[in-house]
Amino acid sequence: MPLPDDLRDLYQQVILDHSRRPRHHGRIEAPCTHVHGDNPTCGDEIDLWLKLDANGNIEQLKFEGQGCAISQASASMMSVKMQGSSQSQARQLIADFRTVVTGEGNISDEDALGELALLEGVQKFPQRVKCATLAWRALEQALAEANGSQAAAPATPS
Amino acid sequence: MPLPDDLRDLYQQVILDHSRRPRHHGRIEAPCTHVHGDNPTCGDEIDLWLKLDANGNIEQLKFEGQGCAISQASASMMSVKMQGSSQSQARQLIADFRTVVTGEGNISDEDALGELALLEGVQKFPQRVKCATLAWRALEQALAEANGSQAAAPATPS
Amino acid sequence: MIDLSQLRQDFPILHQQVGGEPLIYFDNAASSQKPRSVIDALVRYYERDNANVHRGLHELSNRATAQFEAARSRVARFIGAASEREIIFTRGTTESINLVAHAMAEKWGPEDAIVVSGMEHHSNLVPWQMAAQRSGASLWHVPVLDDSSLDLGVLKQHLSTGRVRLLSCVHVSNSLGSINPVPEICDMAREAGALSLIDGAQAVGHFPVDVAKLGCDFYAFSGHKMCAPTGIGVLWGRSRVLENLPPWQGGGEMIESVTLERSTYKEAPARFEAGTPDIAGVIGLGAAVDYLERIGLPAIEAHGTALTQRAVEGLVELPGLRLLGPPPGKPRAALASFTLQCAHTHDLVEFANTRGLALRGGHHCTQPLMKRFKAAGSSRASFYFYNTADEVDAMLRILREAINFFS
Amino acid sequence: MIDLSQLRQDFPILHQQVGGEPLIYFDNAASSQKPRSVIDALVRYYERDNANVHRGLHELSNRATAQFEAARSRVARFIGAASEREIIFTRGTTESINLVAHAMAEKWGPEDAIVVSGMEHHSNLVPWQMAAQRSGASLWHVPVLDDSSLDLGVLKQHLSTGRVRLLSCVHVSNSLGSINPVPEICDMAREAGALSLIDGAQAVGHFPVDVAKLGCDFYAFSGHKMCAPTGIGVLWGRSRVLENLPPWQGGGEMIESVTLERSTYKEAPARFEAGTPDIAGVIGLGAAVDYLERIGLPAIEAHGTALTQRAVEGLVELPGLRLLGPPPGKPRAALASFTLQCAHTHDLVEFANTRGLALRGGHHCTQPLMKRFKAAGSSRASFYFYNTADEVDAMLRILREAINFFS
Ligand SMILES: Cc1ncc(COP(=O)(O)O)c(C=O)c1O
Ligand SMILES: Cc1ncc(COP(=O)(O)O)c(C=O)c1O
Repeated sequence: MPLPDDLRDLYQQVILDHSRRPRHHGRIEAPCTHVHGDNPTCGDEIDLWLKLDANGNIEQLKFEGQGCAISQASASMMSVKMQGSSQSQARQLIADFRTVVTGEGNISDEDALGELALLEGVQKFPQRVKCATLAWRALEQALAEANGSQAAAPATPS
Repeated sequence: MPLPDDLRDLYQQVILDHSRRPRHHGRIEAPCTHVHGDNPTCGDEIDLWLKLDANGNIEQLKFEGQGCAISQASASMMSVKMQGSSQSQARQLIADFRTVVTGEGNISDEDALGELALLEGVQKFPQRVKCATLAWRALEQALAEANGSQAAAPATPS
Repeated sequence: MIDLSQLRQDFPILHQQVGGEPLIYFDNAASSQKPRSVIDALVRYYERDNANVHRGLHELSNRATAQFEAARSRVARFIGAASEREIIFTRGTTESINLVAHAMAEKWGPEDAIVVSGMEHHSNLVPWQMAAQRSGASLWHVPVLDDSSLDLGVLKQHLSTGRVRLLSCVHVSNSLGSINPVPEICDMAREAGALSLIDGAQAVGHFPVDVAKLGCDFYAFSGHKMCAPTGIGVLWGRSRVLENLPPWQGGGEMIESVTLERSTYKEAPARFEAGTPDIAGVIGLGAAVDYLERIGLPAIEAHGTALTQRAVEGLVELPGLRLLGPPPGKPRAALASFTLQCAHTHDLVEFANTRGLALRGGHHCTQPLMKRFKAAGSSRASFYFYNTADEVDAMLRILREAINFFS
Repeated sequence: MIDLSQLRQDFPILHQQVGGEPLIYFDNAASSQKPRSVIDALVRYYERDNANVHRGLHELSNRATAQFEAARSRVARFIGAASEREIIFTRGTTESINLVAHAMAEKWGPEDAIVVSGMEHHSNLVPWQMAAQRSGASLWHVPVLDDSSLDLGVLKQHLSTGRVRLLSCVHVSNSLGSINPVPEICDMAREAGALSLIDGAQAVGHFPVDVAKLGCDFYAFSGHKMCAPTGIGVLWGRSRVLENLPPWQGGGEMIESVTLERSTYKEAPARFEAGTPDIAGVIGLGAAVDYLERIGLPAIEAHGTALTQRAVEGLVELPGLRLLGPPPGKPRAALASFTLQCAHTHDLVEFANTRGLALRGGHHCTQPLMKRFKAAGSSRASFYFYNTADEVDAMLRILREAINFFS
């Protein structure tokens, strides 16, 4: 029996590949921002390490985590896209990605999404949106924290 | 429209008459046994005063109370029957009366019941059994207490 | 206008005889009847979609969860809640009030006071007695005046002490039919820094209720009195207040993470919904809300007022009848409670039953109020939109007959 | 023997397709499906007899009360209670346990201890954490051994301190399928002067349960897991123990007399049933008991054992599959919980769903237990008497397909 299209779209080869061999997996040594995120109901977890450069751009981003293929692949694909991004690029991508997986809102930059557009299949599985967005919510939090600590940077030079 | 037979049986003229003009209504001055009984769910209440003579027979029994026609009539009819009874007669009547209103068990002395047999109509209204037996349960308790205090009588002569 | 003959067709139970006479169901304040659409919603759920909610990823669980949460949104809209996250599902008004009483009592001490009115249902009195006992807080009362309204002067005095942490009051008295001035009362409480809980058991489903306009902090009601199944009710709580409320029952679904030693809890409403909820009951409640909204609450209210006025006018003509509640002419909810000189309420209710008429008799779970009005109990006729003027007239005839019989 | 093809006809929900495939419902441990006779009991009640119980004297109220109390008696007989007065109706297992935890905690202090096992559902853990916090009592644990049984040596040590007031333990683990030696455990507790509560959520309706033989003091279970409606459950308590248990929720029906200042309470079970109960739910539970008894609990148990054995034998053959729970050959309830190397449980459950197969994935409300077995979660297939060997075989085929897909 052939697999239903919905399922094939959800678990495309690229996605399964990212989930099996996550990119930028691991930790960054301090100084950096570290946040922990989870979806308590399903047990998905992520640890995300973020380092900004002198201009406030994303110098490095790494993660560890456990959870379903969608949450891990999404984290891996995000980490690939984010290396070297400016914060405004990052924020736009976060917003656009939410549109990809929920179908709500408009995408401001199709091209920037690249492979991430493949996660569109999640739209048919509303319960999985929180899996797909776990890493992204963690990144939002990390950026907020990093900016907070940068504001405080003069006081505690690293 | 004629009233249903069940209802006519429940509220026979004799019963309504007892409920409108209860016999042996009022209190007995101490020394005597006084008990209070109620049906909390329906709010029926009774106060019963009992005086035994030297032989332990019922010398006097009076009551006050409020509640439905069935509970008040039953108390009134009971009080009429009980004046001058021995305790064993009283206990037998209590048991027989329960059979009258529930239909469960056998009646040991039909004749002793007299008018009380009219309360047989209660059988068709199981919710009202506790109304009909309120006074009787109070009497049982009063007899128990009176015997208790009689047993203790030598210690606290009245 | 409500087309009555049509609406009655929606209620299978109404079309039966009791004691050889057509059933006249005037015990709506105790529990309402259910329309076909609510019964069908239950059947459909069990025949097609039944599964546990929230924890599943399979089709039935997804369907059950979607319907369950859709009902939450519908209920929120129905009572004017700011968000569906303010809707907590309980078994009924009683559990809703117990939830607040238990959770709040954790924070109270001997310096604090709770205020309730003298016309509360036991469900809005006993939980506060228990909370007062557990926490050491004081429990104060607002007396009921002779015209069945509350003595707001005394309420003001209580509040002026600055010790009152919570005021709990009934919206519509189930024994008197009084409609309390909820916005005014809640304003007074808020100004004094007290939270307010309104017991809306007799209000929701009878006239439009908008918690935002009422200005209370908690609002409690039961589904079974508003066309929904038994076993389901609601506690509405203002988000800001729920945020600071500790959980009450512990268990599945209300936790975030659990170790053997300690747990962290979800946000409202999940924090207050431990264990598998009454899923079918919630879906049935949603169907009841739909049904009531289709008829329209203003129409339901108008019909109730008309029936009640007709009943009251007839009742006060009956010999030896004493009407409880607001004096004729004053606002009154769709019920009439009374005593007869010639017959105890249980005798009357028994008599009525043989004529197919369902009345309620007793203290209606308001013993202190009955004592206040020196009534051992009362007989109560309570109406809903499926009742008719003809039924009211039949009741008056039956009461006349009863008075003749018992006098 | 159960005639399966016949029984499946009793369950309308089973005859549907999901994702173009016949539904295979293996999420029975989360909630069971309902037979036609239970659905019909609800419809009949709402169409003919609905009214509030206990407080009425009219025909509908009398009928509702009679059916409600008849269901209580049937439930009492079903679990071997000494009297129907030992049956308290709640929303479910979770509320039953909270009732005991809240009521008992009133009497506890820092010198007292509560013991639970390491395989408890959150519903039998979080309430005790809260009770411990409120009362100052200690909360101790009985570890789970590698073979999914309890370390009774540690239980013995706990009990030997003389400080344990209550032991609460699950009868059948919903995550592992372990069946705990309840009579032995309760004996140990009793000898140490501790009360025992057994969480029977996964036991009742699956095999004969007789509380007298088990020797516990409280037994809690949910209707929705045993063919009854959602929203109804039971707390059984030994009369002698209930007599000394203070009330928990306050409200109508549980009181004897009420003044504004204080109240006296009825005896059990009324003392623990504040407010309007889930009348239809109770009547539906009675119908479920009738239905299960007609099939016979021993037959249900035998069928569950056979299906589970077939499933376990197939599962352990699958590549990269780790089976949780008792080792093959040991007693196991009608469920199998497992992890796959190649796929997270949510991916597997999603895959299965597209094949019409309803599995549950996650921590099953047993986070500490999952941690104990170093599993982030597990996939669970749980069976009931209406499931078939063909369905088990289909599951094994679908799992094989999933493993191919995700590897
Ligand atoms: C072992 C066990 N205990 C308690 C519960 C909680 O039952 P409920 O959610 O019906 O209250 C469950 C089911 O979810 C369970 O499996
Ligand atoms: C005013 C009022 N409050 C509370 C209640 C209790 O509602 P429930 O029994 O549904 O919990 C009732 C109904 O009985 C009521 O009329």
